[in-house]
Amino acid sequence: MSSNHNHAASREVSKRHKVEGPQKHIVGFILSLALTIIAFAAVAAGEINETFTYIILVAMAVVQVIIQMAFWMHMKDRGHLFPIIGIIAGVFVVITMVIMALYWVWW
Amino acid sequence: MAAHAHGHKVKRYSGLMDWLTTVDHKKIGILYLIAGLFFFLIGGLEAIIIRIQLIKPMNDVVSGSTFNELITMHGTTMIFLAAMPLLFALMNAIIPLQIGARDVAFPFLNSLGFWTFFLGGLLLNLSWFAGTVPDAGWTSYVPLAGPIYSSGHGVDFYVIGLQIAGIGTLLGGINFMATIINMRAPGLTFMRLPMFTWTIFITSALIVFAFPALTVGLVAIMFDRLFNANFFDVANGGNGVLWEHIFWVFGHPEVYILILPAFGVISEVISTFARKRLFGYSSMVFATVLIAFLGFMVWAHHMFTTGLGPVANGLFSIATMLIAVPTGIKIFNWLFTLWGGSIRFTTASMFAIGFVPTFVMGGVTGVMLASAPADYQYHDTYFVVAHFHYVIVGGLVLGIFAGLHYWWPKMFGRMLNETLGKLTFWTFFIGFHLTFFVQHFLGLLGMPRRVYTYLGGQGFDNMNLISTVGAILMGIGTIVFLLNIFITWAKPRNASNDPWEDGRSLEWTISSPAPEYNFKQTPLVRGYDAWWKEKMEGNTAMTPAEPVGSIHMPSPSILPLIMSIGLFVAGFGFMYDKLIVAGLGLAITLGCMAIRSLFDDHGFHIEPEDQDEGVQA
Amino acid sequence: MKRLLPLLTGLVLLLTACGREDLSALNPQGPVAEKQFELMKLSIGIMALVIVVVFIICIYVLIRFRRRKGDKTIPKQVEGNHTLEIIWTTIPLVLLLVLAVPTINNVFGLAKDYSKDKNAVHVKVTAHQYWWEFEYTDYGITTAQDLIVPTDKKIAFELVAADVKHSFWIPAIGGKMDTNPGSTNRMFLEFPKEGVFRGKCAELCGPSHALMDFKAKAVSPESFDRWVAAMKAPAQMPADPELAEKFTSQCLSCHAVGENGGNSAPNLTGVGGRETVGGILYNDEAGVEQNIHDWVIDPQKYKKGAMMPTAEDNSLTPEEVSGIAKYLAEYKLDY
Amino acid sequence: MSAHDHVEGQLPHEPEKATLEARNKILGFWLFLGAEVVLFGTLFAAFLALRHNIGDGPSASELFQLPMVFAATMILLTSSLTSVFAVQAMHQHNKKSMLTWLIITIILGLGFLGLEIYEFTEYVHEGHGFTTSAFSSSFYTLVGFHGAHVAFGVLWIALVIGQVFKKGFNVVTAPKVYISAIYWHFIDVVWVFIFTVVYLMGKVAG
Repeated sequence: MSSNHNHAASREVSKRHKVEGPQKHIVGFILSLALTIIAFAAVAAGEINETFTYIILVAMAVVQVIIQMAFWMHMKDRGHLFPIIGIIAGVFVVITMVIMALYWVWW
Repeated sequence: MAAHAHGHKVKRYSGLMDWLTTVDHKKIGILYLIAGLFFFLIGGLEAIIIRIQLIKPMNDVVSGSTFNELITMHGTTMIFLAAMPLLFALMNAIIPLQIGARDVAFPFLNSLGFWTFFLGGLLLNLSWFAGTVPDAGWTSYVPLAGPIYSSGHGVDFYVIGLQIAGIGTLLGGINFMATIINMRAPGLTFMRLPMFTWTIFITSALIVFAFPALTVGLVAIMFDRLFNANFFDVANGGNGVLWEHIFWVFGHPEVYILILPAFGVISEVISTFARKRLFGYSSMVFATVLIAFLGFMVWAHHMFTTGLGPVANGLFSIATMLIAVPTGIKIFNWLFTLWGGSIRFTTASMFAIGFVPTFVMGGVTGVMLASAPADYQYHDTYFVVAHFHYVIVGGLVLGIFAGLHYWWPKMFGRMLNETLGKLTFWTFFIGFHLTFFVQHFLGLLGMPRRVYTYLGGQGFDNMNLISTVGAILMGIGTIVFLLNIFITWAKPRNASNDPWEDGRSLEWTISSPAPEYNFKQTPLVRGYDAWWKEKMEGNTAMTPAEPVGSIHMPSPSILPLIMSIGLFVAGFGFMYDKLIVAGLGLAITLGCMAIRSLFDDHGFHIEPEDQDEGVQA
Repeated sequence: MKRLLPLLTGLVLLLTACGREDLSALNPQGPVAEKQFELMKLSIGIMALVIVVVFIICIYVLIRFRRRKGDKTIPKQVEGNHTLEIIWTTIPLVLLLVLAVPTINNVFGLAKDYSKDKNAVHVKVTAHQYWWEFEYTDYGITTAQDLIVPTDKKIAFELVAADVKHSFWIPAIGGKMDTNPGSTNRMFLEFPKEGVFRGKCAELCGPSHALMDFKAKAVSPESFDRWVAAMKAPAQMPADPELAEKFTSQCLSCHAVGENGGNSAPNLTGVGGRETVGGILYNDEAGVEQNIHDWVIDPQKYKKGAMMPTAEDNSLTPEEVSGIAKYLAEYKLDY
Repeated sequence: MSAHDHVEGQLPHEPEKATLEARNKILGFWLFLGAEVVLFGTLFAAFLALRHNIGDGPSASELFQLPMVFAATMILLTSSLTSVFAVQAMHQHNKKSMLTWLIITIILGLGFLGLEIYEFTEYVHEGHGFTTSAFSSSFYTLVGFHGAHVAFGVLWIALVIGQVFKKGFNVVTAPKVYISAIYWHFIDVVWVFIFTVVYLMGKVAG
């Protein structure tokens, strides 16, 4: 799709350029869609054990978010060390807080 | 210095307008310094009144309600409006110079950060004039701070003032993280960063990840107070303990936000005046990162008596104690930096050396407090008051004094008077220990904190008197410091590039004060202690990493001030339930954001021929 | 040396004057406070050791390595020393371990739940702005301000707050526990020695937080039983029927004596025998009748923010105030 | 996509990272997102702590309708895809295609907002007002904060579109497109957790 790019830019650019095509994003979209549908279906079915449903839901959400961040937000690209550190640090703080909220309610 | 002519169509201001529109990190640093000192004096005055009220049993200088207002405003002002801005002053004045940068990553945001902080702080302190002052403690525990038990506007001032000031702090944190990551001079790798830059980097990260929690907490309490939400209203399913958690999830990292920069200052000052490389640099970096990391997992040690149960109390006890290890590493590294050195006693180094044992005393009481069962006795007594003043005043404020005396010539081109400086040190230092040492025992003998008075004959009387005397001595020390500023202000600006002669990092390679563009040519860094390394090899200047050329500068802008005023107005609108005013204020702010986005700032250039006259304050 | 002096004076202070027996956490009068005091002594010991080491190194360094005038020599630029760094990482870890073990033991030891224990006395503490309500759930009696406990049993507390957060603290007997609105905290204390101990509120709760004191009075088991019986006995009302009527209409709408009255203000059964009026006016100083009289005239004068109206607002004449003060002062329980 | 109209022939492949200023902005924005993670995390924590305290109001499972949530999810997910297409078009220097995708993104964003407003009014009719209970307060605060982010994003992207029209597509406007797209994805990422934790788990909890 993008290989017919006749720009005078350096070869290096066109090399990296190849990686980016709509296919990748559409794959990401279909994956996200599938994960979302699984999550909704798991709830709509309503037959499954409650704890197990929670696990499915959280797993689907986490996988979907990782896919979106890696592909759509370009986090898998080079030069994203500090963004990754930043997001992980934020997630770390959030996990401690969420554990706090749950622990303190259920204990 | 007056704006000079050049071929670019950029408006440059002078006088007051220059200060209101500046995006120069050095000037913003000075603005932070002035604002920080201003609020420091207000907070100090509140402290003196508190101590005078407690000078003897059943004193009645102020009433219980006024006393609660004083302690609330003293705590809030000192932490958010004095300590943090003074740190931001040092950060702004020094970090870009230490990393060989011409400015911070976001000069506009830097200015915005200052003005939101300042107007937020102003809003908070206007409560004294509005006659309804926040009085639920700086922690604002609900339900006392909720709409039922604080029905006036007092706590609203706290909530909205901190919310606005918090925006500024968050922007500052992001700015300095980005600056340190992206703007380092060539060759200045992370493991060559001066210790002060490292601590500011970590502090900024703590700001970025801790302040949003406060933002949400304040939003929740604001919704409860202004829009009848039920976050903390027990009758409707809310829970007050949630506020405690949210507050301390922010509040504990906040303590490290305050103390880490002081660690950085002390490292720089001790190393300079011992004429010796910082001992165990890499373990210092590691310890800093570890303290920051652990800092997020210990918040519940402020809540041992809340009733979280033995499992939580046990875990948080252990986690808290662990922090003593990296802190201990730092203490011994400082001592061994001094060991074998050639120690010169200047005001800055005396503050730094005084810091070490004082901070150790504050640190060990911290470990004592970490032991939950013993904390059932210490909690919310004067023991805790003594502990955190040892850490914050004995740690942070001594660090700030050390930093100010040390970098004063770099900020203003003048040396502070050493005799007055040493007088400041001794009065402040002795006053400090007098004030707070006895408070440990007051707490153990059964005196709770935040009491506006106490009955006689309980064994509290003498120690409270000693404490008050000490507080007055600290006040005198502060006044001497101000005198020093005024007296030296009249002196000529004659500080050399490296006025202490033993400077080690890049800020000492350029003139004092630094020119507008900091570095005529970006320096090439060849190792840790870049400037010291060059000096030892007999060089008189850094190797430049680029030829002399035209220097790009950001344009000044009044928008940050207007945006902050917008938030200020919106704050009052929300507080007094005039949603139109609130909407107008927010519209001003958002409108300025749009203007900033629409009209790109192309900045201007300082051409090589203009660069030598570009020196300015 | 200058810095060492306050420390030494402090240590001396610690060893000699430990404060009032009925108030100080350094002078424990019960096993809970004793355990906490043990832990304090251990941690103070460890920390004093750390401080001494740091001070010695610090002073030595400052004397030994001060720069002579005009000294231009450059000291050796040491990068670090792994052995030293390992030493000052390990030793603190060991010291912390020494402190951590008893800490964990006591965290769980002091959290033992006696709320189901038949041998314990169960007291439900409700903190109000600015007074303490003590309900003895085993006996169905309620008192205020003076907590009466037997010396032979564990006291299992249930702690709640009626309005804002407070904290229940009797330093000489044991550490504090917060009273949260909307949820119950539990703790236990033991009072092996007879005596009166001072209790305090340790969480900012409003303008009169400083005045929210109470007393814990430990009495012999027999005496405690007599007290319970006296509390359960029918209430004494003022002898003068007019005064009794006034007292019922104006005071018992909030207060209670025995089985009569409301529960939104401190229970007054046997108030004449209490240690203080309002928690802060000591009866052994001005006398209980005078204290009650002063208090009823204008409670706000002594405790700002107290809910009780002045005598005037309560439409009590000076004679009625004196009558009520006399009646209440003489209302003592025999135990 | 095949019709490439190269507006600025001299642009590098990743025009959003051409200048130091732009790289600073992107990094700074990521750090801001790190802070936003904590912001939303705290809101989630508050919601999780209070979600069972429904007082007199309806419970989560009585209230939520999965079809509506599913529709909102699909809209936002698709808008995230269209915004990534916009960035891709930008990397190909295809200004027209980039603008088209951005406009579609905005329209989808508005659709999401409309649905959310409709949803909230429905809830209020069913007795689930902001002040009903701790559950309702924390629900509206969390979901409302997200909605406010969507609204801000719509305004922002509109402003960026206007600038690209006016100033052209260059190294100044490119980072704006890129950053607003990152922001938009982030909103979608937050929504993934909202529909999982708030709606689906609320439905399961009964």
